[in-house]
Amino acid sequence: MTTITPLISPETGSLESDKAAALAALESMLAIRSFEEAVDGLFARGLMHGTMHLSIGQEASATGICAALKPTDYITSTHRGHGHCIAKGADLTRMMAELLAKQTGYCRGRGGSMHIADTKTRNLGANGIVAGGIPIAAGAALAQKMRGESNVVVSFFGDGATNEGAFHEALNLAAIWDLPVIFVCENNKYGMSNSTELSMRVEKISDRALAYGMVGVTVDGNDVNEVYQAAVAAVERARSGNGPTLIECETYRWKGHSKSDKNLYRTKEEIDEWKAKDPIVRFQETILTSGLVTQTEIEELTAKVREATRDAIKDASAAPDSDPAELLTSVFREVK
Amino acid sequence: MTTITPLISPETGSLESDKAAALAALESMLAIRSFEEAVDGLFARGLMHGTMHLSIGQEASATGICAALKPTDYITSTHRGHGHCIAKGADLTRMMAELLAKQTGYCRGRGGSMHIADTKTRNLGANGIVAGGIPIAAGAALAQKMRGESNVVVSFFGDGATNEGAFHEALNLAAIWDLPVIFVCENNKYGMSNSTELSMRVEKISDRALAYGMVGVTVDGNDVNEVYQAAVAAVERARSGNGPTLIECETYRWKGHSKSDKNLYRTKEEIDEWKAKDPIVRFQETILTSGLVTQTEIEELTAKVREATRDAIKDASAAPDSDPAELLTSVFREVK
Amino acid sequence: MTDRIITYSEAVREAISQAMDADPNVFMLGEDIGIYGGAFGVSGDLYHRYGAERIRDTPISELGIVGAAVGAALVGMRPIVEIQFSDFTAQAMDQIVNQAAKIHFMLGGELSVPMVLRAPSGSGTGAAAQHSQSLETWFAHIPGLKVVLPSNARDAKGLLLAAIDDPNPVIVLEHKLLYKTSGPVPAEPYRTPIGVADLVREGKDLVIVATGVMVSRSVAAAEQLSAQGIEATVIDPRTLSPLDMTLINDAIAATGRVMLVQEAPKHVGFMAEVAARIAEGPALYSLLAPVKRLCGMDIPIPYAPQLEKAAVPQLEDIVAGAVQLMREP
Amino acid sequence: MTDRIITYSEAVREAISQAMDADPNVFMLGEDIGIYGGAFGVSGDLYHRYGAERIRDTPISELGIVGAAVGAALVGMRPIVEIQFSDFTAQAMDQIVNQAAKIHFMLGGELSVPMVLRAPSGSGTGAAAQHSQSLETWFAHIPGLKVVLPSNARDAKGLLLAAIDDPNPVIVLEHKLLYKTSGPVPAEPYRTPIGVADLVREGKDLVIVATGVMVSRSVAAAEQLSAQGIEATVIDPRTLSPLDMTLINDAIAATGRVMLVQEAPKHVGFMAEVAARIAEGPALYSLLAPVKRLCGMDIPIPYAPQLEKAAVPQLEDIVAGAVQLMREP
Ligand SMILES: Cc1ncc(C[n+]2csc(CCOP(=O)(O)OP(=O)(O)O)c2C)c(N)n1
Ligand SMILES: Cc1ncc(C[n+]2csc(CCOP(=O)(O)OP(=O)(O)O)c2C)c(N)n1
Ligand SMILES: [Mg+2]
Ligand SMILES: [Mg+2]
Repeated sequence: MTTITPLISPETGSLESDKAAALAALESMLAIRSFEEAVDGLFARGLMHGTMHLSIGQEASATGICAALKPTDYITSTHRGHGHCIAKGADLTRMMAELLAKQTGYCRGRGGSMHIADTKTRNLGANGIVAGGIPIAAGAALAQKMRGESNVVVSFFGDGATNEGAFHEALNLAAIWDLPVIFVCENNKYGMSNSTELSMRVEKISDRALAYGMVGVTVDGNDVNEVYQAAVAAVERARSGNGPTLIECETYRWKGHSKSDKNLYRTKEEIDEWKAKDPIVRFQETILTSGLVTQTEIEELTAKVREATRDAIKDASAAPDSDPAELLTSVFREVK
Repeated sequence: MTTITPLISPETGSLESDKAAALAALESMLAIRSFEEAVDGLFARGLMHGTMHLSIGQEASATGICAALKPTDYITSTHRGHGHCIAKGADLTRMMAELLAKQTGYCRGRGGSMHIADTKTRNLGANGIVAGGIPIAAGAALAQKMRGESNVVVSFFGDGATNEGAFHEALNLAAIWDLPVIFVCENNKYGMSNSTELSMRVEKISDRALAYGMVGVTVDGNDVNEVYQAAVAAVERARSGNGPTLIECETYRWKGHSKSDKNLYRTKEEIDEWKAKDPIVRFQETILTSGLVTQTEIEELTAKVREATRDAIKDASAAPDSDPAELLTSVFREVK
Repeated sequence: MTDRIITYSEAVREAISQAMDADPNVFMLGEDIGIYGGAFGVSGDLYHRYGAERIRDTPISELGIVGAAVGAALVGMRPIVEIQFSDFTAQAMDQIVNQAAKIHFMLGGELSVPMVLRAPSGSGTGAAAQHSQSLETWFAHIPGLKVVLPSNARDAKGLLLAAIDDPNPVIVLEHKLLYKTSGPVPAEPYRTPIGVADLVREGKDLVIVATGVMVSRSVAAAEQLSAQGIEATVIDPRTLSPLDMTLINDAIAATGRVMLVQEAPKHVGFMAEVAARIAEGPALYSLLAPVKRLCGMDIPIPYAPQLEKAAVPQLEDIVAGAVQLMREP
Repeated sequence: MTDRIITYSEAVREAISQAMDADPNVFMLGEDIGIYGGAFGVSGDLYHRYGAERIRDTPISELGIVGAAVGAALVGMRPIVEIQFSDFTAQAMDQIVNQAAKIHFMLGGELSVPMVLRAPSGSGTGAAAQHSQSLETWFAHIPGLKVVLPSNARDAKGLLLAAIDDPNPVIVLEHKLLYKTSGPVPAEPYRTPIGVADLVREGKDLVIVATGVMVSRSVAAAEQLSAQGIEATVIDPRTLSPLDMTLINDAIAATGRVMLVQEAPKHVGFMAEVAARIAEGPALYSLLAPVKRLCGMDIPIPYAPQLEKAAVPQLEDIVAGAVQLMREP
């Protein structure tokens, strides 16, 4: 088991003014980066199977949002879900084991990257279907409301997902029923190769909230504290029964869409421009400059997550492969 | 064959200041009313089969929109489609024959009320699927654009349809591709029993256009001239390559949703209030008061459409029943 | 158990109400199920008894509401979704097939989706091609879904209670023409096990396997056949997935002749599976005549009453089919 | 005709390009088919050759784009929709099934929908349960749709050109694992008729009927079986709807043994129809052994490579199945 320090929602209301919270947020972002760089490497060396969607460059949105959540709050995630999973507190070893198709993986090797779920941290699962998790999140939120629970549900999805009918229907249901759900659109400018300029005619994706009478906000998705603060407001709205929020996080993925992407649809300049807005570097600079943390502390954290990643790979690799003999189990849950 | 006088789009820009146009619009509304009252009667007397969705009370939207169209423009329609069909110029006899399950009906008795299409008047068809015609309209409009045709496409649908994913996806496609299509939402306050207050949280359905960067307008759907003028503006926008428009026509259906409706979800007062806003009576009063038409002319028109309806029933009833022996034809179109 | 004669609709409603009384996690969602009482009147007065929270009227958003049911089920609720006509499951196939059916397996057994999706199926009401389909084949083919087709009031209640108890997604296709039919139904809650076929009638000459509305039609045909000296066994699989072949195989062994009757179009339909299971043995060896399928025509359902009737097997077709089968080979 | 060895992908692309050259009404729409060249590289350079209007990149909106294709087809265009993975047809089922399939019939023959929907199908790439299904059964069961599964480069071109010519909606399910396989393909445009099966290999001992990627796998198995003295006929139906049983029936008459191989889960799958047609005769009378189906397991497709392989028939399973069938009864 390899987990990182749980995220903290500080009383100060800012990740930039509470040391423990800042360090936890940084650790989360570093862990996501480190885990995904490792995955990228394993893939390149032919040690990993299937396909993989990396969120390198987008670490601030997963982290900023999850920092505003309680452990009992739920999330639904996407094909690009490693970050959400880690930020919600998943075990890196079980994640890595899943990607390596091991019996000890989150899905016993049946799901792979696109289907990791973690009941313990209330991650209801990544999803291979664009927008597939959005109605599911609305339903989980409906359940919270019907049961009088104070939990909220966060649904992560991309810009491309907002063109699917599932997005529309789910947001409408959440709006009319005042569901405690937060719709988080990670707008990384592209749905695979299709730019938001080509795929929609709105200035901001948060404007789509207008069609549901819902609050919509757009934040700098590479500023973890700005994301966090928008999430706190949305969580507060949701928990107090005032319904859903659509948060648009403007961000960028550094890597191709998946393993087979030749990046023909965007320029090197654009990629470089966004790399210069690295959410991790920015946050480090902010909290270093303000004196909240020291360079040594950052170096220690960096070393810590690297080691955690190495441990995850080592432990996962040593685990048994998933077993074909079990294939007929868990097709259905046993009827009691 | 029983057709009514084709609608006219007057140079004056108003249905209230051109006599021929006013009379044609009135004839259209009267014909819709008369046809549907006849259908209601046939149904009540057990002479008609299946189910039926009547648009009595909504005649102004079908008529006002179609008055702004050329014969070569297309429409897609809905389960509540008799009005659209008549306003676009269909043959009442073939319509009635279809409802009476006759071989001479528009669909050879295979489609019934929910599937009447009329290639001659470019009505691409009613649709039993809520929102089913909306993406189809976008596609027909795409074809016009790709071929450099100047035709526009109108898609009629109800308030309830705007909660379907199909609405969302179709409007988005139309917006990004600047398609020559006009989305006409006949907001009659209910999708079956579900009121717009319960099914959505927007003030006006036309606000949903904001999610697509599209122009949206709301008009008094019981004012045929106001509908017409909004349609003229939208058609002009579409034909000149400036893209789609969402027009919301606020109106009301007097009858139940379909034959089995007990009207439990709305009050008699509400129904009466809307009956007082009868689009036909209002238009008649306007054009009578202004002196554009005489009482005698209105009475003549009323008699004319009643006779047309009677003829349609008589001729349709005399036609042969649709023939089971033909069932295996036209499942596929012959490959040439 | 006290049996009353109640309608199929009432039986469904009673099952829902007993499940709601027993478990606060059970709730219903769907279009016009509230004050309207359901397009086919199935939810009836439940809205007045349980309120708008638990008998939850939804906008026209099949994909959204099935998705919401999946989400609610994942966190422990027991949603019952009503889709107004089974044809509109087409709108929700992603959530049914790519989500509900696969989540338990795909997540290695981590979560499950105890959801029931009920929908009226079939033709006979003059509603034409988009409101009259029999789509059970789609669902039966998808691993991870259970599929039941109750053919009478008793099973409508028992199978639905079993479906609500089931920790997996269960598709319950009710037949429109059956809603107003009546039969004896115990008042107490009871479960009709999912995956067990029903021997509806016994006869020595041939076996008729039928589903949905074709079951009672086949029984009626069997009565007429009996008058002609032909005694038919009638078997209702009740559950299409998982499918219980035991009764069917035994009955074929006893009679040597089998006719498979379904309303859905023949081509690649559910009864093809039954025929295939027979052809794979052991029943194959007892056949005295080829397997006979009597199915809906491979056409969309037409509107006109005489066309609609011609499109799917009627009583006289079943009788004629059986007589012909008795003459083979 | 000049045959070149080109890939299945290239063959598909060539068909599209020849159809586009011949008819300005032909155009393509789908996700990432433009500058990206398609998720599986099928559209490749077409975007550069025909431009953004005719190789039309769409937002992620399967229902919307299939609906747009239906609408364009209704007014005389010849759209070819690419759905990125056939699993996402679930999103568009309403437009495929309730609209495209039924319009011609439902409107009494008034309008038709000359649309082609292409989608990559099947497992083998480690993409797991939501990206690996074989859903041909859904479409084959729906009257009004034609369904083709090209199993090699030559048919990929010929069937697609026939599909584009066809005035009806045609679903073309291409197999992901075949895209990079090569074979001889004539350079000129040609049509492989829809509804005609292909005799891929002749042998006197048993018949293997296979679809999609199972065709080449069955031929490879037949080679191995030949080394063991067993000679198999291999038949590829190519078109699932309408289905041509002539070759299959004849081959069964000649050999008495038949094995049906598909990747899709067995239960209520396409091969059940083939088995049912056999059980309905005349082939039934020639059977020396029960019909054998060798199909995908009735489970979602798992991610891990060894699990994914175990879930669907492999070369050695086909060989073993044939050997076993030769020993029956
Ligand atoms: C319903 C569906 N359509 C298409 C795809 C293929 N696909 C996977 S990810 C993706 C792009 C998604 O874009 P976006 O929502 O912006 O998320 P991002 O990948 O940028 O994180 C596409 C088209 C899919 N998985 N599901
Ligand atoms: C996809 C789908 N869902 C549900 C239905 C059942 N249904 C038919 S009409 C209707 C109400 C439609 O409301 P609206 O769009 O406002 O049109 P109106 O009937 O008011 O004209 C419903 C729920 C359907 N035909 N199709
Ligand atoms: Mg994106
Ligand atoms: Mg309405």
